[in-house]
Amino acid sequence: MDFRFSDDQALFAETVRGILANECPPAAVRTAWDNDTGTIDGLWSTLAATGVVGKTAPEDQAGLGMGDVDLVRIMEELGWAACPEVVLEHTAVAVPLIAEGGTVAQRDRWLAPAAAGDARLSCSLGSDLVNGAAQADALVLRSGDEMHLVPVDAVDLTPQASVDETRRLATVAWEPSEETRMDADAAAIERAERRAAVAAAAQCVGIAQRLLDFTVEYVQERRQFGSPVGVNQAVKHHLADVGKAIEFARPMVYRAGWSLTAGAPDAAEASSMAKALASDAVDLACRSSLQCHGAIAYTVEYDLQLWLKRGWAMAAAWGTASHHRDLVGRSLGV
Amino acid sequence: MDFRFSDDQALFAETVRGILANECPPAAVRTAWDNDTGTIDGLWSTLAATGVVGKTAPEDQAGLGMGDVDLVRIMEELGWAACPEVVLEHTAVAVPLIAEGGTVAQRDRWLAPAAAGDARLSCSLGSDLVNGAAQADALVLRSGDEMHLVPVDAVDLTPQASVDETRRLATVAWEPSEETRMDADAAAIERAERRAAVAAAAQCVGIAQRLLDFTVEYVQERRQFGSPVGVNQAVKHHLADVGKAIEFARPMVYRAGWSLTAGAPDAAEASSMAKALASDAVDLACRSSLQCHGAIAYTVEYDLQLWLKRGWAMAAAWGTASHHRDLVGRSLGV
Amino acid sequence: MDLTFSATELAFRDEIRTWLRDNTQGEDWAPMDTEEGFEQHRGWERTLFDAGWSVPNWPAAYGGRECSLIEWLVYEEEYYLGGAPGRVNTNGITLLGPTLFSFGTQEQQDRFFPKMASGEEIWAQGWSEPDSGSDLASLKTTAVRDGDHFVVNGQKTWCSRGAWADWIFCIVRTDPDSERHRGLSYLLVPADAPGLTRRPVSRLDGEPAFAELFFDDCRVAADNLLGEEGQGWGVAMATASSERGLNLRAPGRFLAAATRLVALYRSVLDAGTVPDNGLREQVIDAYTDATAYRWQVYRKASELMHGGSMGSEASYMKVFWSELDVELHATALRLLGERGELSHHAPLADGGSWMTGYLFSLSGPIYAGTNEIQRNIIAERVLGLPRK
Amino acid sequence: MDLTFSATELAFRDEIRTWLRDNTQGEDWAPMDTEEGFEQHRGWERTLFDAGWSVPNWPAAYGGRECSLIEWLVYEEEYYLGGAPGRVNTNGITLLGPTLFSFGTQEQQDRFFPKMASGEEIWAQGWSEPDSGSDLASLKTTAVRDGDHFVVNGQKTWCSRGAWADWIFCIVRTDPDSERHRGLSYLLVPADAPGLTRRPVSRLDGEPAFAELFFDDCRVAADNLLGEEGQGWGVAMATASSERGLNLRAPGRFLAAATRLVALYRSVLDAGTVPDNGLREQVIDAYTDATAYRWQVYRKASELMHGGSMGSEASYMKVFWSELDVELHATALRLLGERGELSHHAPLADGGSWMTGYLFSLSGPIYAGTNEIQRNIIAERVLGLPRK
Repeated sequence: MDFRFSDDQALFAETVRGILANECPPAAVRTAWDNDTGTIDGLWSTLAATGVVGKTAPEDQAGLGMGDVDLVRIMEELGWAACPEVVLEHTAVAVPLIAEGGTVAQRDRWLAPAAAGDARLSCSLGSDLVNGAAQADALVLRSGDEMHLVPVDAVDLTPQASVDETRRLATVAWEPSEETRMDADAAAIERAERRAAVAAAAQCVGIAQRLLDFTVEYVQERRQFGSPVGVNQAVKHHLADVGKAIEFARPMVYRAGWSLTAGAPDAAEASSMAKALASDAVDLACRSSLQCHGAIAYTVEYDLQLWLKRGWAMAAAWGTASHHRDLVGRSLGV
Repeated sequence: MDFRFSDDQALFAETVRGILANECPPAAVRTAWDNDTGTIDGLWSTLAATGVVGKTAPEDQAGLGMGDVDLVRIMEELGWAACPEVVLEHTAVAVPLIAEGGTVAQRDRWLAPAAAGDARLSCSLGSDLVNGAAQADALVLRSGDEMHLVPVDAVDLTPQASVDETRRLATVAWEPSEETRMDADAAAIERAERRAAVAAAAQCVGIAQRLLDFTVEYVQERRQFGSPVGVNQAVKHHLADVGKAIEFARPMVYRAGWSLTAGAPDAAEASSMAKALASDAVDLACRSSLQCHGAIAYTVEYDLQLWLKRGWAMAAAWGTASHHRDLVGRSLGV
Repeated sequence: MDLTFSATELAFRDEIRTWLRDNTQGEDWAPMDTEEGFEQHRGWERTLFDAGWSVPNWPAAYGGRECSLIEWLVYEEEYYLGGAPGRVNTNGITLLGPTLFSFGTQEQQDRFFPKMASGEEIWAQGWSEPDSGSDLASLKTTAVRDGDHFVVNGQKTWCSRGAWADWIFCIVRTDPDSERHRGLSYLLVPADAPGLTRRPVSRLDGEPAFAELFFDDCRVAADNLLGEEGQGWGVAMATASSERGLNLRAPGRFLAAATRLVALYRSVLDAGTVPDNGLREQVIDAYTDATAYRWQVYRKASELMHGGSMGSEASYMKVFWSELDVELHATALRLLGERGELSHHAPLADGGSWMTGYLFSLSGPIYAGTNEIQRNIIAERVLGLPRK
Repeated sequence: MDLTFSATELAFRDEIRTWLRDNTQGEDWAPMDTEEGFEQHRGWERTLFDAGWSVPNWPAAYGGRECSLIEWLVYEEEYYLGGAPGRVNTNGITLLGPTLFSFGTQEQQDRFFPKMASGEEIWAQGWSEPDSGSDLASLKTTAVRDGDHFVVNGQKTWCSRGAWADWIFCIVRTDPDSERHRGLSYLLVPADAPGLTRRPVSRLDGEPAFAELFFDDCRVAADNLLGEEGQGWGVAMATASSERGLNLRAPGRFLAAATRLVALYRSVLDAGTVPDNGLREQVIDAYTDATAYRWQVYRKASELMHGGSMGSEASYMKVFWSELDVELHATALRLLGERGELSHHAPLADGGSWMTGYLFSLSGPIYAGTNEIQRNIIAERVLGLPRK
């Protein structure tokens, strides 16, 4: 039993953090709010070149062949930076599902380009809403008990605005066919659901941490009544509670990532616990960081809103806390 | 629409407060913890002489013929003083139910003595536990859809210790018979349940208020780090939240009492809302008053415990907040 | 205690209910804080005014019908349950209005009230400054007397509805050497005053609902001083604790929202998408709290109508309604699951977005004194805890 | 990261599990804080000690088996899941123990550890005074050097297990002219020292679990000073933040309680008495939080085993486990409905009362530094917010 990340895992996360500091500062995230794609110019390529995009693809398909435990720290960093690229949908969900449950033709067609970042994938495992669908080359979609891999030119998209305008959601009209059908069985689909939950939970933890960092800095600087706002015990306790929520969501996320990769028996329960705790943590972080800022944060001009809105979106995406608590309850037999 | 109590109602409550200040101080409540009866010597007689005990009995049976709206302020005072007498069971529940649903023989036998305080009644509307059963002359008990009025010498009692040792609970073994059966129909039983909920809610509000009063006084006096404990914003906010919970439970309790007396269509919903809010208020008051006191309140020597334990008991008695929320949900159709 | 509505109160309820039913059909309402929506809502103010429903509790001379406080609460309940649009002149009618009644001269009242009631003049509040939020008394905008004018210099911010309002009620420092609460005055400033520049600022929902105001030797007639020069703090505080002010916010809005929430829960339940946990309780809690708020407000109104007053206890009200509103909307988002993130621009959101309502609700615990400050007030002034 | 238990760890788990199964059958346990229960639990300490399970993480020389921190966590999980009785010498083993390892002389360690491990000497903590609770540094009990003894005068209170303990570890003021954190010393006091009088004080559950200690020219040998004279504050703070101290409370207790809560929910559900709202979510939350606490503790233990340290972050742990414990028991009471008020003396409570557990849990947010103080520590020392 050793809960520490390996040096390789830690180093990779540091590398991603450095890339995002350069290529995904708040001003760049704002370009993704306003442009046609919801993405930052060049960032996808950089992430592909670094190995982030292809991290989960099989090694014989130009990938790094890694698992969820290798992704969690990266996902945290993507959340911390409010990175708008569809790494979650592509790397954490679509690629592993194709690797595991794609037909031979689908694997041959998509895995190598996806690993290299030349093809971009998005997916839904049951939700009405697909993020970044219009920018993807193909979509992994669900039809009842089946999964399908559908080129984007074979679907009709209706844009659905998110509170977070970098999230280019759409509802998708499409026809399942023998050609699009994947071999993924129920177990593979369930594993994909868990992967999505853990990756989303890790992003929530990163977003929550950034909201906390942002707010700690603000309340140290902002003065009212002759003192920094942060001297008030109410502010201290709000932020201590945010810190606590993050502090206890994080190891649960790591455990869930490890359990998925290791195929441990608690993988389902742990991934739902992780998303429930992480959704709640980011929800609390949103509310408390806004409250501790006051009116300044209630505008689109102030950068906090980029994380607030990402936070609200990711708290809901891939299952709300309520949904995942329900799954935990089922696994407990209640 | 006028939400103010009448002068008579207000005066009566003040009178009761005065009586309790004299005859039910903490030292007297402690005697009820330790003695055989769980009651305070002479207090029942005083309350009977003042008209509290017979307040709800019909005027032709030596009572005052009043309704729930006349009781709520009195119940608050009983809670505030941690009065251990079974006024709730006797006056708020048993007497009105006998008046409404007793046979002629039962009414003739019991109402006048009960109104005068010469007979003491307790009751259960479905709970396993009857408070003050051993000290009662007769018990109103439920058997399926029927209510029965049973002389206490016809039942077997098994004492069940409450966290509040003035509450002498017992489980009751007894045989329903034609002789004990009352005429009360389902609607009468339901009204009794609402009366019990509102009276218990009013007691909860009174208990919560006392816990708050007690704690406000303590944190003004207790000094740590060179200042009164009450200067800490965390203490301020704990107690502000207790005050808020009481402030918004109280008018709901009053409304519910009025609706029961007036037969208003919201009587069922309002009484369950009242008990849910009041149970939550007293529960919060218990927790926050203990926390703001610290270790001193964690002993039986310090008087706060008398209200803490009454508070925990009354939060549960006559329906927990969860139970009453469920009833509210049913009336909302959810 | 008699909680029966009187025949007069019931007739009043019927009248407003009928009028609303007949006058709120069919129109699509643009968001109030867009240029188009602002003018559309101004028109609705006029419609209300013409029917005598803009300011029902005001004197008849200013377009009201002198209804009682209880009737005003009935009006608000009907207004929100009827789904009528938001009031673009709320800041004028409910914040400035009571203050103008208390402190305004006859001339000022005659000048401002009719146009406030009809929507001809929409008001915004200019109190906060970049460095003066919770700590309002630290404000720096100055107004120096120059003959029959004041010359105003400084900057105001978070001025709700300030982008298109016609008038702004401001607190300014008329004694430049004064500190804190002293030397402040309450000044009514026309939005077209020379030297006043406005910059719209987009709220969290993207609508330009705020403005920043820049005063650069802006000249304002001295007639527009409300109350005595140098007494502005007292005038401002009267606004904040007025019985008809923000703190006695009518329960109608929350009851209407709670009713919508119950309907949402039922529809989600029917669709089979709601997990069997916590959410039912949260829906019940929201409805219960809205009901408790309702009776609390009627209780306070009864006391106020019979000589009572509400001082610091108003802070209980503000904390309660604002947190109820946040919880209620948060529950709706949980019920919506993955659709919860949709903005009102999304076709699936069906034109009305709970997320937009949630964003709006989140301003409640911040404005008009943060809830942290309200809880301090409760502890210190209601419960009597020591300040230091 | 490798969260597989090693073969050694698994063998360790099997060994303690088997031993507990074979040694915890059939005995009825009186409450620990009664005279009878205290001695019964002392006997259990001896049973553990004889089998090498009293202090498994200690050196073999003192009766331990030098297990790793991870193994100690495994031990604690098995201990609580196996339903073994509470440890009457916890204050000695987990609070004084680590401090004695850090600051004790070889003679002191040899003198005290074996009897602490075997239960021959049960320890209590004598820190708080009537006027010094949260503000421990204001304590007034003095200890004046007189040759090879200290003469102690003053009063201690809230001394858990103090009524029957054999030894008490105290903080006293050895420099009578000193103030606050200076001039304090850490002194080990035998309960039978002349001039020490004990008065049992009943805890909220009615058991005499506390004592007040009155020192009246009480003479204590100077050999019993732990650490340097005048350095008592530093020694005491080391106790509080020790990695094996109270703040790294093992998750076993909460996992066991959460498992019991899930079973209670199922039984209540089967009986059809649980309303279909909030309670299921609360049960799930309790189990989830206990699990999250588990992994957090394993994570911290991994860091500590590899050179990491835990300073102020320990406050996160204390706030989390103590509030989890309160919520978990409060949920159980809600599930029990009207039976929730029963004490463990009630036949219907079936020998074990959730109310008793609730009362116990309520001490968690108070002792060892209130949770308000822990949150201040988190904000100021972990997050870096300004103190003033």
